[in-house]
Amino acid sequence: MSGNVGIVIVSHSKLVADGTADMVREMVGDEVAVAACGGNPDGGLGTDVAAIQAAIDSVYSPAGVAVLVDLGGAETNSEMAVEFLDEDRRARIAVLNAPIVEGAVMAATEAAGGGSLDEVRATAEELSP
Amino acid sequence: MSGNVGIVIVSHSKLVADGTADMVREMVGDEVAVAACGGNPDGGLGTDVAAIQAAIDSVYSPAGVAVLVDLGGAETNSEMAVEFLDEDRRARIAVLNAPIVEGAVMAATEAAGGGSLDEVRATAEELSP
Amino acid sequence: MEAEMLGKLIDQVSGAIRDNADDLTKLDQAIGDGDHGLNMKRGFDAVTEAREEIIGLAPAAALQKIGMTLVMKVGGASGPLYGSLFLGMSKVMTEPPRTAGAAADLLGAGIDAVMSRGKSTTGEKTMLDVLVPVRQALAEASGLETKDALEKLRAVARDSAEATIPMQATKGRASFLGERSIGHMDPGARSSALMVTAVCDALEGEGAR
Amino acid sequence: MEAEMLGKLIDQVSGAIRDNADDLTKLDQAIGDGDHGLNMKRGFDAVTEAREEIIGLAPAAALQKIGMTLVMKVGGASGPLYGSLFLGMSKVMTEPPRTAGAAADLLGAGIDAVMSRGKSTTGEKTMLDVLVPVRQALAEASGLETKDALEKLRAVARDSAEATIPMQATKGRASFLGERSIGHMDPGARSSALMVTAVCDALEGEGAR
Ligand SMILES: Nc1ncnc2c1ncn2[C@@H]1O[C@H](COP(=O)(O)OP(=O)(O)O)[C@@H](O)[C@H]1O
Ligand SMILES: Nc1ncnc2c1ncn2[C@@H]1O[C@H](COP(=O)(O)OP(=O)(O)O)[C@@H](O)[C@H]1O
Ligand SMILES: [Mg+2]
Ligand SMILES: [Mg+2]
Ligand SMILES: [Mg+2]
Ligand SMILES: [Mg+2]
Repeated sequence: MSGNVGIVIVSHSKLVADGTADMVREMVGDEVAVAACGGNPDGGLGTDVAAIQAAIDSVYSPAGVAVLVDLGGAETNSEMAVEFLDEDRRARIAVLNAPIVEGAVMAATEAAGGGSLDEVRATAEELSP
Repeated sequence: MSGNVGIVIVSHSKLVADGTADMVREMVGDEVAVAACGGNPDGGLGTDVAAIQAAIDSVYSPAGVAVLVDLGGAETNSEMAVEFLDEDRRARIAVLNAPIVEGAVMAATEAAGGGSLDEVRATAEELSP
Repeated sequence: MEAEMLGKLIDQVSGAIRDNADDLTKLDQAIGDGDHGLNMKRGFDAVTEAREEIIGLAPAAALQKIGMTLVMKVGGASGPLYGSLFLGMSKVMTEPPRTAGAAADLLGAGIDAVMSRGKSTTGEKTMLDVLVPVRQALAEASGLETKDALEKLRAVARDSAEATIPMQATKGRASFLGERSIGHMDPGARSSALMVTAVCDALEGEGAR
Repeated sequence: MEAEMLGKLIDQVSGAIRDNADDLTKLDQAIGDGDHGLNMKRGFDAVTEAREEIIGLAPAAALQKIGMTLVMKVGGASGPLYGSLFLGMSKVMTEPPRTAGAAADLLGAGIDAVMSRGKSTTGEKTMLDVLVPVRQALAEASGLETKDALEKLRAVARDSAEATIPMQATKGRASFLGERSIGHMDPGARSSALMVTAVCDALEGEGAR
């Protein structure tokens, strides 16, 4: 499991993030480390940079981490969180341009097969134009 | 509100469906009727044709209904549900080929602006390749 | 007599699904989300619950009730697909088929419904890779003794399910795995083989053709 | 003296955001998700909470602390963007700017950080459509009396925010509305104008240039 790319799901909604993680786990079991976070620092709709950082750290391995986001703010906050990581980790994190739910399932499936971070990214990003 | 296209969100996960509906409502308030359903008839991950039918009925208006789905089974079950509707309603329901979360927000935004079902569909489907 | 046969078919198929649910789930864990056994059991438990009602119905209505029950209860992609199989058969059913050829035509109508619901065909590593060869074998069985025909159908069902192992999935969740779907039996192909075998077992010794 | 000025700036800006949070939220309801007021208030309430710590810091560290607080607390796209504005300024800040030109350079460093964080530029109906003209006005203010310069900056901020009304949004949530984003002031442009005005109000009569 620690040999596989990890998955972080960052939604504006905690429900969406948690439910997407459930769907991912149903598909890949514990072959892939998955962390979900959603909601602003007050728990309302939005995202939380500190929570994103913690989620990335919780699934980090040298294989890398693919971060799935929903809308603008989730992407910007995730990119910000990545910049706060140590430099050697930063290059091993990819914020994907892919739909959050469908992309997370595809990314995790590819990761479960031992795909590299680039392969995971490419597979998920095929879902976006 | 009843003049606008309605939105139905059909996910394998009840959490994803409900959270997506929250995100949609934050964006369009009550200008667009939104219904969410997720989970199989036992409440596990999956979809439920009867629940999908009920969700479509609950937001139906002659302006039509856009149905957002996540993965295969959600699409097939939604198409099945549409076929069980009265013939005159059937032509006014579109199961969209768009990512569920991002597509729902875009579709609802277009619907809130008074877009037709075809316009709502086109806007959301731009998010898929 | 007809009702009795129908009851026997329901019991045999439902029993086969129930007895093999764990196996179906394991197959789906390998190349899917691991719910196919649960889904099929949910569906056929509901069919079993409606058994008395179903066996009182005319053949077309019975097939329709079974199809609708699967559609409504399964909860996965296999629900509308197997549901469509029965609904498609119900649409052309007038009386129970008395020849292998008539049975092939009946199954063919169901298969057409699956294909149009699933936007799918053979070679995609799905239930169709069992259902279509079984229909073909039925169409070619008219010259055989009942016992031999049933034996043949069971063998075709089993072999066709096995033949999905080297296939790469291009429909359903298993397609997400790309090449990694190769090397595993498709769960829906397996459940189709189980159902075909169960039907053959029920017909065995009934003199049905 | 420096700490006192910094405290005054924090109070003035936070107060302006707090007093106008409902207005910002209303603007965001029209072309976004209606949280900009809440987001900004959450951010500046946290800055206010850290006020005593911040005013004890050297200028660069103070800007960094404000930026990080906004990044961590705002929760919307405006968080990392306004956060980057302050972090970008903090990176070039050695001592508080004593001329309009120095202030323009400082703000320019912040704007560069916003642009690279947001992958955005002017004309896209965002905060940048206020920040960039304000920087320009600062750069051109070196000949003016302080009072006149501040008056000018407030007018540019207000007018630039107004000028976002006829724009079509191509960044952020408002871009989802396409042409329907036309006819409304951008909430981030409005919050930028509020902040610029609040800074001018704090500097008024302080003899700062
Ligand atoms: N488009 C399709 N056409 C035909 N059969 C399909 C299709 N999609 C999936 N299947 C069949 O359904 C099976 C999976 O069923 P199940 O696990 O119950 O549903 P889900 O994939 O929604 O979890 C597959 O093994 C395959 O045989
Ligand atoms: N890419 C971007 N570049 C610059 N400013 C942006 C960008 N995206 C959004 N904004 C600004 O952020 C404001 C919205 O902030 P806010 O409502 O707090 O966040 P969110 O859109 O995540 O709800 C917009 O009005 C706009 O001024
Ligand atoms: Mg399954
Ligand atoms: Mg499933
Ligand atoms: Mg907003
Ligand atoms: Mg927001």
